[in-house]
Amino acid sequence: MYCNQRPEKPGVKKGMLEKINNMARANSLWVTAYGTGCGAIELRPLGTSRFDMERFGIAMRPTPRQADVLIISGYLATKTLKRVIRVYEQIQDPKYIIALGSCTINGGMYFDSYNTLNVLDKYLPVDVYVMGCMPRPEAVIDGFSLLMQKIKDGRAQGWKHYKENLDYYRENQKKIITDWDLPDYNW
Amino acid sequence: MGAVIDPATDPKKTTHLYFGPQHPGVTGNMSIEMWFDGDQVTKAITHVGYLHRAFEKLMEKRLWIQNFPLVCRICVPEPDINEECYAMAIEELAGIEVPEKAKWIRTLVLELARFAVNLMAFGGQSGTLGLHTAGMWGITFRDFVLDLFEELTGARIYHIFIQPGGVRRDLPEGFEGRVEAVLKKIEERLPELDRLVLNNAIFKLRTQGVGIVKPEWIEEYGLVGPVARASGSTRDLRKDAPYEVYNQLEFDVVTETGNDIFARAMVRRREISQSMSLIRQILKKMPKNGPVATKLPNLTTWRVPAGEVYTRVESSRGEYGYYVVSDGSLTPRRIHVRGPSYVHAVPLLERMLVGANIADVSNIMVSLTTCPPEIER
Amino acid sequence: MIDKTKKELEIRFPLLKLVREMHNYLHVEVEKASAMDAILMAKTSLGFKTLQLISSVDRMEENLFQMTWILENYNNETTLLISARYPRENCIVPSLSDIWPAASAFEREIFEMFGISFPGNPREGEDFLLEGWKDIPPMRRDFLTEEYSMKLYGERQPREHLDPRQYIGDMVGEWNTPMGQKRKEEK
Amino acid sequence: MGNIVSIVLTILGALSWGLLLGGISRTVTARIHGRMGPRVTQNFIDMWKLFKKTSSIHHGGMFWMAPMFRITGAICVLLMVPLVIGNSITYNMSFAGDIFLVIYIMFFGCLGMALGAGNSGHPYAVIAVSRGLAQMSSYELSFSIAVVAIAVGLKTFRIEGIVEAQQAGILSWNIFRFPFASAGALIAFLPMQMAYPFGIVLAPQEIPIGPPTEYSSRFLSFMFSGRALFGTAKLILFVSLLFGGASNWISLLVKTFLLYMYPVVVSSVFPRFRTEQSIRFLWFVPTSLALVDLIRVML
Repeated sequence: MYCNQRPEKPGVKKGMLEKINNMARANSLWVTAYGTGCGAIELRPLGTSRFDMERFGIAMRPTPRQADVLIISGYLATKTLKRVIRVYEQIQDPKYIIALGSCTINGGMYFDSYNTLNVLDKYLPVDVYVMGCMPRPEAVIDGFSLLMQKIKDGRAQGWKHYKENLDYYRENQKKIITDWDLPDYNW
Repeated sequence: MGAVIDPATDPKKTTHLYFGPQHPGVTGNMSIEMWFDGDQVTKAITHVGYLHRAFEKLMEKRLWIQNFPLVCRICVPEPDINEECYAMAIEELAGIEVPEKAKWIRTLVLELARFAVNLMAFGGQSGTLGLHTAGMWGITFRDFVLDLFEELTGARIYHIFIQPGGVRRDLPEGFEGRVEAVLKKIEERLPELDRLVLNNAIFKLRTQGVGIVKPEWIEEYGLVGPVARASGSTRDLRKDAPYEVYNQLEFDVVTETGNDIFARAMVRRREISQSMSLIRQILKKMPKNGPVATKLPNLTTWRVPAGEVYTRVESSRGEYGYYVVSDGSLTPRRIHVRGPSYVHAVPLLERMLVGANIADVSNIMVSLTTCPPEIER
Repeated sequence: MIDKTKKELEIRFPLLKLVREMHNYLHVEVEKASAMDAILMAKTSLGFKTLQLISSVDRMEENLFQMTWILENYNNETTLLISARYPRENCIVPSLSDIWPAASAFEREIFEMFGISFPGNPREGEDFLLEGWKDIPPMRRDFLTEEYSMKLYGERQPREHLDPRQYIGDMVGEWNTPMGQKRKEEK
Repeated sequence: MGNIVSIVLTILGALSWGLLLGGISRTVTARIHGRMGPRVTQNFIDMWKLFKKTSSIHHGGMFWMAPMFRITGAICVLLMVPLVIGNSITYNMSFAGDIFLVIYIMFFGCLGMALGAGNSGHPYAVIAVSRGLAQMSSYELSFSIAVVAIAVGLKTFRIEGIVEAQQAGILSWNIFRFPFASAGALIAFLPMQMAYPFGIVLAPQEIPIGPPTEYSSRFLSFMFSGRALFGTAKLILFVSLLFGGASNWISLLVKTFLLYMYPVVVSSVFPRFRTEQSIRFLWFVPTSLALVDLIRVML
């Protein structure tokens, strides 16, 4: 319950009610307005008249506390990773991560850079990857619809996975963030 | 005697606040650390580096031509400036001549990019004050220009269209007509945007007399672009040190003397009209036939002659510079990028924010149209 | 219009070396002892009142750092580049931050990237682009970014197919991580 | 017994109407932007989703109470105002108080919310609370003067009495009988609904996003339902005060709908004031407008 304890392992919920809940979750995705990389430039057209993500119930929220989805839009520098972990842990469950762009998949063109991660999967649980450099707004919408489908089927369980394998993720995170000064359990 | 406490950061009298990096009012991924006395900022420190991708290091590892996909990613909203600047440096070092038609196409691409960015920035200025309607319209208009880019270069954002000695391909058939159609469509809607933003009493109230850039700061800090031109400077590299075919086009440098955010928005608005006229002139005067690229040597073994050069191009945010050092090997020795945001977002912003109201922080920041990736590269 | 500048500099600094000259562009190299004099002279008597950039080049083979100050005259649009070479070990270069406020940020970056120290800069040593960096300064030629990246972020998995669609389709997120294994099983 | 049923129905009906109006307003805003906009039922889905999210944020009891204060205030206002005239089941508790009690309860709801949000310890929430209270005291002034002008003019403080006095036809509506006071009250309605240019409390680009910045999941859903209820209550109050009340259900829905669209449309074409600009405007313009009518009535 409190934010300075190790997270409990969440139970598995099933049944009719959970299905309705999942339908509601899938149709109301609130995104943290945090442009972590260059993919953020294509998130702006996504809100305007041609693509209009609001008709799918996707809206931007200015604070992570009220959001469900964190979009990692491109490469992550180690300095940003620290902030992203903090933002991700502030989002309340259930929460999802969409990773945009080739550089989150395998480092992309920055594979030999000393300051960008290569495989985001080691540090945060990614639910949907969208490929491309940079992904077009249509591709981002496609990613969203994939995420919606996963939520409806109850398969978007990255947040549970993160809690269950917290030690694994923490170890990897601490390996590259040399001046780790975040609280270990922060929700 | 205890330690001396700076009155600007005295914890008993000031509030310590962080703006960003997760903050909707901050342009891009950067943060400002501030101390407030009531509503007023007493001290501000900008933190950058969240987007540091080590471009300059990576470019030393790659072939000269392989760097084109890297340089265009230095500035996300306006990538063509980087390609142009880098190509100009290589041409200067290697002594490559650019064919006449390629120069015209390059100018067209640069002007279209400036047009798109100014549309977004002009709308974004009111978006940061809560007038989302104008911001939405601005980005929608920009989308039409991105369609043109897609047809011409095959990509919406990162074009990789300019290469040393020319451009990648000629204009497609009937492209002029489609550019004209887009310009016409946007021109019809622009008066509405003007009425919404520039005639808006509250927009004027929020922007006039706020975020003053004093004219004497221009030389002291090295301010460029719309920020300098809104404070009475008449400096525009397209006029003062013309590159490509800007000396064959007719235009006047846009200047305002308001020094404030409203003057900067006004400069951007007038540059939108200027870009439209320039694009029309380019399409009219452009030679119909001719080569669009010179033949380059085998690119995998291409050694650019040793030398050092600093090339400059006027972007929508101001002067963009590339300092390129070659030692005659397969890869560059050193490339240093000087983006206009470097000075605007770090020393200037830290100075401008002191004394500002908390409500005006993001307002001031957006009026400088800082682009964090070009600070940290 | 650059001739006058060149002449005056040559009178004052006879050891000056001309690097490149164009009609509104001059690049000179001076002795390291007279670099500050040349910059101050350009500012006070030649009208180059603006500092555009401070850059440095690592010439590892010659055991030198080349510093370049790029100055600009806003009145007649001329650029002046002044270079000087400094020994590579414990490199110390005078700071310009009390003359130009913008110099402070450039010098902080160079300190971080090359390890060149600028005594007199009041904000030297503050984090600029990197955070918690413990290795040798990354822009030095002897810092190997690819090895560093491999060591810290793990190897990038090799490409098995040449068709990008198949490659991405197979590879997206199926890494050797708990989340990646789960994705593989789901398929 | 019948009374309790009607109270429950009133609250549920007001909540759904408030949420539906919110959904419609999102669509209207989107159409002004040139977009399609979300479904009209989007707000219900959002509420359901928020209600089923977990929350592990802990800032003490006061923090948890804040949305409750809001809802309590909203329900009290709702029950004090007669919904449809002549329809005795919708009178609920309106025999119990007068217009001043309603104004007091409205203030109380916001105050409780401010106390709770200020307890969250987030600096942005604290800044927003101080902004909001400063603005609230300025618009409450002009609203109260307008209400006093109307009440003195009609010689009654009872809401029923004010509504009954307007039944003689469209020209007997208070908006025509007291045009200046009505204008003052309608300007004060914009900051009440947090519409731009007075939206300084929930300013996402300045203090993201004000008091609810730390609230999530269930608390946020309570907060949103509180806002929807409060919005409906205010609409009904304004319809009763200025627009002749509602003689049947359809006129109630139409009048509240039209009144709701007024801040939505104004919001789309104005940026925000700064705090002191907003307060200066509210102290000066609507207050003097309302005073004109008050002096006229007193003379």
